[in-house]
Amino acid sequence: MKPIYSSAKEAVANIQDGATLMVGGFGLVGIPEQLILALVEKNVKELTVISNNCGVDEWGLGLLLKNKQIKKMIGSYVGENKEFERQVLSGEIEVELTPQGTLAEKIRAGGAGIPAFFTPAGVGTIVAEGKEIREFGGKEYVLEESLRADFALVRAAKADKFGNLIYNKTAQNFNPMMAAAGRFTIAEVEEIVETGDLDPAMIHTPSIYVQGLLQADQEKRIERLTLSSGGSNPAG
Amino acid sequence: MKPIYSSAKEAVANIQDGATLMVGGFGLVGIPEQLILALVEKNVKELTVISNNCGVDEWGLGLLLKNKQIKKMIGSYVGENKEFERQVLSGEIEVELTPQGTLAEKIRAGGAGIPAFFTPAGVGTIVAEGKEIREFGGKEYVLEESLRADFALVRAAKADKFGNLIYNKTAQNFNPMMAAAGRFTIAEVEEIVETGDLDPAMIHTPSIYVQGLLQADQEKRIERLTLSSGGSNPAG
Amino acid sequence: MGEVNVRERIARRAEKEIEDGDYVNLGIGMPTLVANYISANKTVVLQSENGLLGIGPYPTKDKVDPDLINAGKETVTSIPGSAYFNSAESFAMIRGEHVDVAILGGMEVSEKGDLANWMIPGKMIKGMGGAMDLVHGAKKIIIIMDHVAKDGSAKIKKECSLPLTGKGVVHKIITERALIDVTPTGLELKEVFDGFTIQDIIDSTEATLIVKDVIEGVN
Amino acid sequence: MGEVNVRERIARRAEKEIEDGDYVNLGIGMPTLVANYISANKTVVLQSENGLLGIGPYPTKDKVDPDLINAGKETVTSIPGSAYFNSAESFAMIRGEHVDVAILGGMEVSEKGDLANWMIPGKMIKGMGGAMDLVHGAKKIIIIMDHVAKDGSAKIKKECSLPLTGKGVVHKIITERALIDVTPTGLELKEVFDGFTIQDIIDSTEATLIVKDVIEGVN
Repeated sequence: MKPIYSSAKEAVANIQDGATLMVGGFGLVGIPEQLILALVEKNVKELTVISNNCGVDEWGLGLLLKNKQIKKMIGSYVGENKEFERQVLSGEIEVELTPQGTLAEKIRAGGAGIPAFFTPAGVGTIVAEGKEIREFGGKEYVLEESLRADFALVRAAKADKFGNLIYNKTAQNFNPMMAAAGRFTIAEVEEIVETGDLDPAMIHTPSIYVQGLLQADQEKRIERLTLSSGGSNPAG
Repeated sequence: MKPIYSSAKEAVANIQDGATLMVGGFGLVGIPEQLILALVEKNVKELTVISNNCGVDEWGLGLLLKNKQIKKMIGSYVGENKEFERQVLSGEIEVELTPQGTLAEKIRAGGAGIPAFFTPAGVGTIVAEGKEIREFGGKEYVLEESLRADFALVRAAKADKFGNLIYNKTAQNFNPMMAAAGRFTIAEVEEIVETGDLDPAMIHTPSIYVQGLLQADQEKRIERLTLSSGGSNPAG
Repeated sequence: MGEVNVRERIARRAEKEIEDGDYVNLGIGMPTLVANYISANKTVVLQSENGLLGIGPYPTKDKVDPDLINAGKETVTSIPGSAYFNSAESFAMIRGEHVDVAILGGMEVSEKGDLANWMIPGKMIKGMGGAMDLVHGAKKIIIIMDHVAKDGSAKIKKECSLPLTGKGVVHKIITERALIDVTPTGLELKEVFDGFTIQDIIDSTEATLIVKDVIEGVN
Repeated sequence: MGEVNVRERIARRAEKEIEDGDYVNLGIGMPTLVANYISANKTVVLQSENGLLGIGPYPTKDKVDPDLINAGKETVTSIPGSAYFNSAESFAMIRGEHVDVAILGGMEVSEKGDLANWMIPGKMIKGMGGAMDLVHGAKKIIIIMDHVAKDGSAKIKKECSLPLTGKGVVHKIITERALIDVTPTGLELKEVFDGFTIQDIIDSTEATLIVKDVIEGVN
């Protein structure tokens, strides 16, 4: 029922210069790898990107950054990327840093038709500067507005042909809210199954939020491999 | 890890007169049947009840109503109940009617630490009277405040001993948000399984929201039996 | 025209507003009947605000699950490709403009597209249920109702006299007599159904109607 | 006292603030180490703000799943009874005061419990991640950090000089030298650790300390 693209190139064909994109993932986990590569290939410019992080220097959104395709980045933590630092310091990129929970809720609100909400995060800090502060029950909250995007690029483990999605473990992260907040949502999935093969009680993203599907293998690069024995970190 | 009560009576032992309760369910589907019966038995009074509906005359919250235990009802539709009508007309019960989506979102916000949000539902109607109206993107929205409760009584199909919950089909409805918004959440479940027996990717209500468990068989009364052949309704 | 024919005509005409691939919410009562007339050539997914995307037919006796109902509290089934979710997610779906079409019943509609369909002063107030959310969410809001009240008085009025469900929310009105679009300049009569004349519609409608390109004799 | 011992002492003392049955969020860096010292007598469920309740140990090589990481982006496992969810749900959990304890790192804490732990002016701003949400959500916010900066200057100050993460949010400070409670009347010195005197703590703390019932020689 939903278009299944034959290539990542075809999937991103309608994304033009100046578009606002939401891109799923936390770190490198749950990022739509192949759609990002296709955007690099397409060399679409002046993008506003809403994503928790901005990839690393050689993978994920870091590739768009390196190729100078991002005009503005909205995220919560962008510290894994030297090129990002260079572009910020040289004024080549505009950055809007948002507390992670506020970012998640702004996106959730966008998809849910809630234009604004009050949250405690950021009250009394530079995040709340210029924003309305109001007291409820003796505690101060800041008014935050919702986010939507022209396109949401998400990654899931499985989709059926209706477009229902199921995510793997912590690869869920921002993907479900972005699927809902994108005006046109493209899901890059590891496997497309027949409609009816997924348990309706176990759907993470109902098909109504998905406008197109791409089946693609995933590299799933690991940012910090930590092992319980022989690993570099003492925890565990 | 979570207390498993030996009876519904024990489960509701700490609920006192004047408490605010959230009670899951849509119509008679997904209601915590045995916990409601135990509240009738306990004859706790002056309750504020937050629930989408108020049962029918002989089942669900209708039983609390009949027993005059409810001081105030917050819901979206209370039309299935003659005793409700009588108590409203005689001024015995206070009613706050809220659009269903606003009710769901007020409860979700309560559990999520969001004290207030803007929504379009009710703008220009009596629902918005006395409330703040604000324009975002050329459309008007009304400010609605969140709801919390002293206790949430929910019903699920399965729980593990940690308190993770899985609901059956449309018996999910208001239960997950209420589980989060209740300061003390009691889950009435059809089956309690060992910790580790539920797929962590398929949990509807994570254990952090649940404070106590009751295993109980369910009558699951049907409000409107409609069948595809021989039924009273032409649809299907 | 008998009651059944009236309802069938309205439901059949409303069905034509649904496109292949649409996600649709059908209100309780007459709107539910529209499901019976959905063309086999269209894939249409019905949303139920109590937490189901993909309502199926009513169940046979052996398939009844008390935990599976629609927003009208009727036992139903679900189709392959359906999904269950909670009420907050369901109304996020509705409020966030993801549902393509909502077909709802109406008591009164005004010239500006105001809708009244939830309470009659002096009668017991049962509640608005999901109606106030639905009218703000779906991309296209279609009101289906009898053209006039039982006493013959107009239901399509200059201003609603009943308490509103939503202000300026209706896109289209379908009755057993006509199809009327709500436009920025007012109500535009688009179709007059077989058995009625343009004048009949004007006479039975209190609101001013724009009459430009009307298709008559629609069946 | 070596770096490892300092970190271990702080982590061990912080662990004592966690009760059986608690849901706990451990920040990135030193707080993550607390997990290593959780008593076998306690059932503690660790929350990771990227969408996991029930973090397990780091995986052995054959158990690595690239899709399973903690908020520090390290590969982890999950325990029986764990649950995965999306980021909005994760922060609903945090913001809604469901997490019992959050243990976070700090750069500066003020007399009123203000916390600065996310940016140093003049240096590249990497972002606050989930810290600003966490400090408003958990029922108990414990800051663990070195008592003084590398240049010997105080980190527990009258007012924070760095940009704040949250205002009036800290409940308890644990360093390698002392445990300090944030109370409505000010910072109260509760414990002085082995190797330090009350005077040492007062001297290395810019903020005024309330000294009433102090336990000394804690190890």
